[in-house]
Amino acid sequence: MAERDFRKKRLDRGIKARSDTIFAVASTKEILYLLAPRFVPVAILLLLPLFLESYWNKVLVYACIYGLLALSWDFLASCGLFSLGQSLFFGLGAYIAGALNYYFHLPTVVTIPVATLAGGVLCAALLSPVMRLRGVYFAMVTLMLPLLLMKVVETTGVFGGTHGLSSLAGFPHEMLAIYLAIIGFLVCLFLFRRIMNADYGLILRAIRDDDRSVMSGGINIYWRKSQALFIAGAAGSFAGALMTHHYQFVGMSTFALDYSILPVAAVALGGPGTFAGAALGSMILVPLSEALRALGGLRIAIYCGILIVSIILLPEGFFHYLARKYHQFERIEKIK
Amino acid sequence: MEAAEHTTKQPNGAGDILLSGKHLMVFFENALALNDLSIEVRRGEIVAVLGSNSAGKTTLMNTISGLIVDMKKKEQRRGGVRITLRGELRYKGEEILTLKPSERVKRGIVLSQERHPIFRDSDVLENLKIAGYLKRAGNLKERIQFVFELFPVLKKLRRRKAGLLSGGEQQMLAIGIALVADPELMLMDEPLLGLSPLLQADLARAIRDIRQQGITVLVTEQFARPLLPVIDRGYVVENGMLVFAGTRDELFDNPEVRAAYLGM
Amino acid sequence: MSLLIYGLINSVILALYTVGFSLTYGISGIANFAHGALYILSGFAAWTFMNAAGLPFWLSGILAVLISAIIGFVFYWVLLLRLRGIPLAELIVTFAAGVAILELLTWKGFYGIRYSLPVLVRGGVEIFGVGIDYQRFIVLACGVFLVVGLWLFVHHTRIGLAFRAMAQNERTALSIGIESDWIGSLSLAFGAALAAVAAMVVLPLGVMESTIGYEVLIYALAVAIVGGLESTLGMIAGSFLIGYGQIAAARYIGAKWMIIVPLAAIVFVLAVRPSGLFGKFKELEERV
Amino acid sequence: MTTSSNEPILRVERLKKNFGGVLAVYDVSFELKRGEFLGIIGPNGSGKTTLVNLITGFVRPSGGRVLFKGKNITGKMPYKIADLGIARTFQMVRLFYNLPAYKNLIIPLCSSRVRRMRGGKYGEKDDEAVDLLDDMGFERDSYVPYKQVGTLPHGYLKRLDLARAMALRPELLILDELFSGMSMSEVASTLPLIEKFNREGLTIIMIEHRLKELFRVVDRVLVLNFGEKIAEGTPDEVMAEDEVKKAYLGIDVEIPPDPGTA
Amino acid sequence: PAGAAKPIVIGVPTSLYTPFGRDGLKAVKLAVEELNAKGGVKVGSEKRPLKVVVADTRGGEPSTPVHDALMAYERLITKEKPDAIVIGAFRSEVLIASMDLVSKYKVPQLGTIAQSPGFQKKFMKDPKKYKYLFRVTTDALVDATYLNNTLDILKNKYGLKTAYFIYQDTLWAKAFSGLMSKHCKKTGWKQIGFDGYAAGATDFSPALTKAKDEKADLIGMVWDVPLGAGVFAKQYAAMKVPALLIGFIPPMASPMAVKTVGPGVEYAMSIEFPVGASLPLKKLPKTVDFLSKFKKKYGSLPEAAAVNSSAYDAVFILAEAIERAGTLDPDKLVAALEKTDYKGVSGRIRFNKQHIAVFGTKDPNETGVCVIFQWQKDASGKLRRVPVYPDFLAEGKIQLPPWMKK
Ligand SMILES: Nc1ncnc2c1ncn2[C@@H]1O[C@H](COP(=O)(O)OP(=O)(O)OP(=O)(O)O)[C@@H](O)[C@H]1O
Ligand SMILES: Nc1ncnc2c1ncn2[C@@H]1O[C@H](COP(=O)(O)OP(=O)(O)OP(=O)(O)O)[C@@H](O)[C@H]1O
Ligand SMILES: [Mg+2]
Ligand SMILES: [Mg+2]
Repeated sequence: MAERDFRKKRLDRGIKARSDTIFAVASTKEILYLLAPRFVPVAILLLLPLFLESYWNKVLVYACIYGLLALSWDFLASCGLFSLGQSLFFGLGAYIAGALNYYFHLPTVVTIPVATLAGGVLCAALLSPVMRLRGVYFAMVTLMLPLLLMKVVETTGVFGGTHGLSSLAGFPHEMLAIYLAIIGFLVCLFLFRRIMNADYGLILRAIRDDDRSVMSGGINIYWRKSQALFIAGAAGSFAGALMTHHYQFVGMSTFALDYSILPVAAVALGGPGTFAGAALGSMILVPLSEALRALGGLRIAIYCGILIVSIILLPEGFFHYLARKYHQFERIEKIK
Repeated sequence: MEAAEHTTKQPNGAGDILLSGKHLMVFFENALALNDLSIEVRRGEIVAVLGSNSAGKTTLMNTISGLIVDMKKKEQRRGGVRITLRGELRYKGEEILTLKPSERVKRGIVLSQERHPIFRDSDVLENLKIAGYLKRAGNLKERIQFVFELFPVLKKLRRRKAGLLSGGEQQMLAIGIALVADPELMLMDEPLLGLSPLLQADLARAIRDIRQQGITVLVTEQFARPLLPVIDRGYVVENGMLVFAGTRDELFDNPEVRAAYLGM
Repeated sequence: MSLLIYGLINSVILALYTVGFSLTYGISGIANFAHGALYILSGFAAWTFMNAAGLPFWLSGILAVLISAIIGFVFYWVLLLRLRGIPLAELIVTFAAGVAILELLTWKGFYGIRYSLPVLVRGGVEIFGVGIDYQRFIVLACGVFLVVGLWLFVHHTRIGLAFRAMAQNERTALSIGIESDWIGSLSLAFGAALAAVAAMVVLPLGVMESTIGYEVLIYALAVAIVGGLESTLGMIAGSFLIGYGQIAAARYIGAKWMIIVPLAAIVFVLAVRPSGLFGKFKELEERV
Repeated sequence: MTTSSNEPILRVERLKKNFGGVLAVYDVSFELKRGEFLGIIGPNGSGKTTLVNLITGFVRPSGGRVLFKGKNITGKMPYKIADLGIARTFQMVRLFYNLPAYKNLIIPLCSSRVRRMRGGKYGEKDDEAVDLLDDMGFERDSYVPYKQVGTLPHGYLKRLDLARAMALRPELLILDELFSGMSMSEVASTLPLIEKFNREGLTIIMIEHRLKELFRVVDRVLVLNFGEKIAEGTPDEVMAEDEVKKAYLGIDVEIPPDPGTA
Repeated sequence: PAGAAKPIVIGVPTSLYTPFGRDGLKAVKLAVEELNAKGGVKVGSEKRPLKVVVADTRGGEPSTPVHDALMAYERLITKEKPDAIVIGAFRSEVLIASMDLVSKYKVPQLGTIAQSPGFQKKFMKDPKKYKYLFRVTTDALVDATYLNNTLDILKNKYGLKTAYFIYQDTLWAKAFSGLMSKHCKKTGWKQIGFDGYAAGATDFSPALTKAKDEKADLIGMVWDVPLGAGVFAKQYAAMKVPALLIGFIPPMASPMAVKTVGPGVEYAMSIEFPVGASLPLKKLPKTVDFLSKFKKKYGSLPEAAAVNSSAYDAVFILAEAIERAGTLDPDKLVAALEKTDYKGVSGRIRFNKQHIAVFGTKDPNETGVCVIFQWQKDASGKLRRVPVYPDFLAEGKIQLPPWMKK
């Protein structure tokens, strides 16, 4: 009976309550409280390449690439477009950059920006006929589209067919690639967060919740969705273009399922809706996957196992959990 | 507080205590949705719970029907809002506060939820058939027939997908579903919502018919005039607390209740 | 003529791939991305029973179906219970579970050219000048049986109706006494069992290897979506469209277009009819 | 009714809609003058909501035309129609449950219509939204405008929905069962608001089952039954018609008390 | 003691998912074991043992990310620091993409699986840069020559006239079967089709019906992914197409074919490239020796009828080159490798200018060789693989199925 009279109570930390209204920030402690979770990870990420050996730097690039894809996924998801086809964005960017370099010998300073923009436009154009779809249906179409393009490349043999295009221009220095990836990743992260918190993002989120209702507010949801597709597509294409030049190779496997599923897994692990979750997720997943490489054959199975266990234990996602622990505490309270 | 202890004089014909809730408390995280609420329903009665918006009517219904147990479980699994339940809830003398909804349906407590959540993708007839899940064949046909008699419109619409029905039609169906599930204690959460005046009156009559079949009814409303003629007793809930309890006449005579819940 | 017959067979195979997936999805709203993995897993399970334990094929087959069903059941209670209602997590977890199964199989060496299940009856006949082996007849019969059976089951049995109820509105289902977790886990078990049954009749047509798992998943998704996710009729239509489309493409355009057809069909059908050929989802969703 | 000097703001001509075999709206025509307040009543399933959906573009008509300010808007996309100045509320409220109440108003405030009406500029949207809510009776200093919609009581949502429709600065406002699910006191406080809008020149169509309140405000009533218009006129005229009584009656029907309990 | 010496590390980055990769690895381990039993390999004056480290580049399907395979490659090279690499990538695109990587880190590589002609092309673009790369196995050109010669025999001696070709739609297989198709056209066969199927195809009825309707005498097929090949093999057997099957179809070439495909394999003909991959040849004792060792160690013959003997040979070629070079320095090792002249299981191996092992059809003492075999019933009625071409390896004659004799 005794324990029935008690219950756990969740409360915001005092410092959060105070610093929520940003004008009231007074002490350095409060400023630190607000800024630390943002700046410490960024600083770590920026300094890390200087201390890592070349192989782990490659892994870091990989993590940023997946991070970009995860961010782009999360961005689309924020406006109700659940995609299972990040590899479409990735592959388009990769192929555009690769083809520009291979056939026209354009340098990376041209191919990467062009691939980013053209990739975004192309993604929006390709997906605009199916923008009306919602939920699973959109997910499935996006899942199929890259597979379709992959088969098209395989069947028609364009862009080198199954062999792909190799010996493309690389980056003059390893560090350039690394910092390009990291900075692209960070810019996306903070840009997306900013967009989503602005009125523009508000509308996107509202479209996710109830597009009929948004329409009744006189907003052209299809145009907005196309814009969202462009933004997400550009982020994904940037990742693809970067990868192409980093490995000096592009092939049909850039449309592979891995590039679609892994980012989603990263978001599921980190927690959707905040971008920080997506970023965190990919920063956990990719290095984990590489660390497991030493295990050989069982690697993927163990990797999946870890993924499953962590999602089951924290269905809300790492980030949400951490954020809650950071901002709130619990205490036992007696019920009157 | 006093109101909670206050037992009204029993209208004739009412039987033993079917359901009694004592000191019910429900927290959604730190918000108190039901605050020390006590309620009692006797067999064969029609009892109304009146309250304005967010008074806690739905929470009370969910607590009695057990849906809240399920909500609690789900929220817990994914670390969402924490729901805390306290108090005592007895049905035919048995403590049921933590019982699963399906167990409660087996014991005869069936809820018709507010704002008509029906099985959108099935047609009307199938909706009613599904409702007979716990009833082995037998009188399923009869019960469906009863619902059709109650709401002749539904019979006409029986082949239409439920999700395409109009708001009012869906409301009728929602009530029909609960009826087919063969309740002993029928909980109705805002059944009048969206019904035309004609149908509101019909429903009030129907509730009386239902009682005649031996079903006890607990119904919530914000605007109770159409129901007034048929109820025996009523409770008034505000902010999760009981503020008034009384027979129909007592409710009718109380000027505040009249103004707030009867529109007179 | 052979186009007609083999198109039919191909369609039925696709329907068999899909039946389990769409059952599970239709009931509990869980897109079981481990479907393909369960399919091939049961194939290997049957192979193991036959070759390691020396059981006859029919017995191994039944055991494999049972095992698959149990795995599906366990999936629900172990993996999905805490994640119900978070589609993203559900999807990733089932997919990860599927990949884990496939990888484990591969790691165990179930990859290569030595694995195949025997056909029930060897040989074949010629109909209208088209040679068909008996196994393909079995596939045909089994497909028809399962699809019809499924429809009857879902629409005319108590559990079937409860399944449908769960699929549509869990809260209301609860309030009329349907146990959501029980039904949910049954749905996974049923879906997994159906995947296994399909495996038992379809796999003997070729050899087995773990990557078939992905293939089956993609086909199942394709069919389910083209048809509309929640309708049996849609599933049939979807498999026919893609099944015949493939064979016709192989015949008239070039065999390598075979795989492109289902993918293109999905994109096309959805662009034109956003909820699949027979899906009512959209219409319902847009009712304001 | 038709006066050339006073061009109707909305004209519905022989509007039809059938869903498969179901005739939801059949051959409905009516006109609405600027500033008029029209009530639509009818039994459940008589096609009221469908009629609204037809006008606002959520459903494509199978026949007939809708003219808004003389312009044909039949079959246009909902956002285009909203952009022209027709705002609506929904029978089952459709708001954004994860957003704070005032943020819900930002969405219409972001539309190009509002920008046009403000002379090509957006204002301080947050302030504007809070102002609007203040007008609607959700006081600026109370917690309500800042609270998540999902945690607000249902009656508030209905009013919020109204506020959202008003944020679009419409010329025609369509209310679909605004009062259902509102408590007496809320109805009492909302009704004058609507009247005020109407006095200020807003044209309003209101669907309602709560006749007593409806009849207090409307100029004219249209009665639908089985998708057809069966009557039109002032409330008194309409209620006097037999057909209406038969289909819809039951205003204030008193049920004789149950002999068992009385 | 030899144990104290620092081992020579041999890296094996390959697709362990494919039977080719798995069996190849087994062959490499077998060779290493043999060498270590003899005390290892002499580097300068010191005998050093060999050690194998493996990196899995995952699946053989074109849809497995190349980047991931390259990561595995790079990790192997930078972490394990192998002195040389054998086997190498399975998929052509991975091989080609990895060429830059391998030459960047200067690790000599003896590739034994991927056969793409893209290798030569890329090699010739910058022979200096890519000099670390060698290929120890055949390529499509050689394989096709064997089959073409067999086609000639079938036409001239057995009177077959109509041919139909099916290939798995990848560059390698298309090039391979294209060579056969071209040859047929040149030599007066009637060709009724040349169709590509996707690697994962699950139904071949269109092809088989076509072959049947248009009365093909021969179906030529090239396919390296087991999946589609298995369906084809079974469907071919089930549909009773009266045409002789010839080409490269792993499930039908494998020693386990009788079990997987069933009695339908009778009369099917296949190439094994190079010799000794899974079929012991009486006339080449080395193949018998290698395969019996293999069977003894692993319990059964290799599954895949291709490239295993190359992997085995590659280790010995490497060991020999190291001993000749007397050092593990990559550039010196490459120079020594270029001078390889080694008589191994698959014949005599020398490298040409493009670092490709020379294969021919004439004499195993001059070049590496392949073999064509047919599934035939022996006296006891058991199905066996009988080498039928070239003559210096043949143990029997080609048999036509009874239903084809007119
Ligand atoms: N799932 C939930 N999470 C958090 N708070 C909730 C939840 N459900 C109800 N509440 C809170 O509990 C209180 C009572 O709500 P309840 O829905 O029971 O009221 P109601 O009387 O049914 O009102 P209505 O007329 O709107 O139906 C409200 O303050 C509400 O905000
Ligand atoms: N998309 C649809 N498909 C099929 N039938 C429909 C569809 N939408 C509406 N209906 C039918 O059309 C009729 C009119 O529906 P509507 O929603 O307009 O009624 P209503 O007058 O608003 O009723 P209520 O007062 O109950 O809200 C109903 O019988 C309904 O079942
Ligand atoms: Mg309520
Ligand atoms: Mg309506």
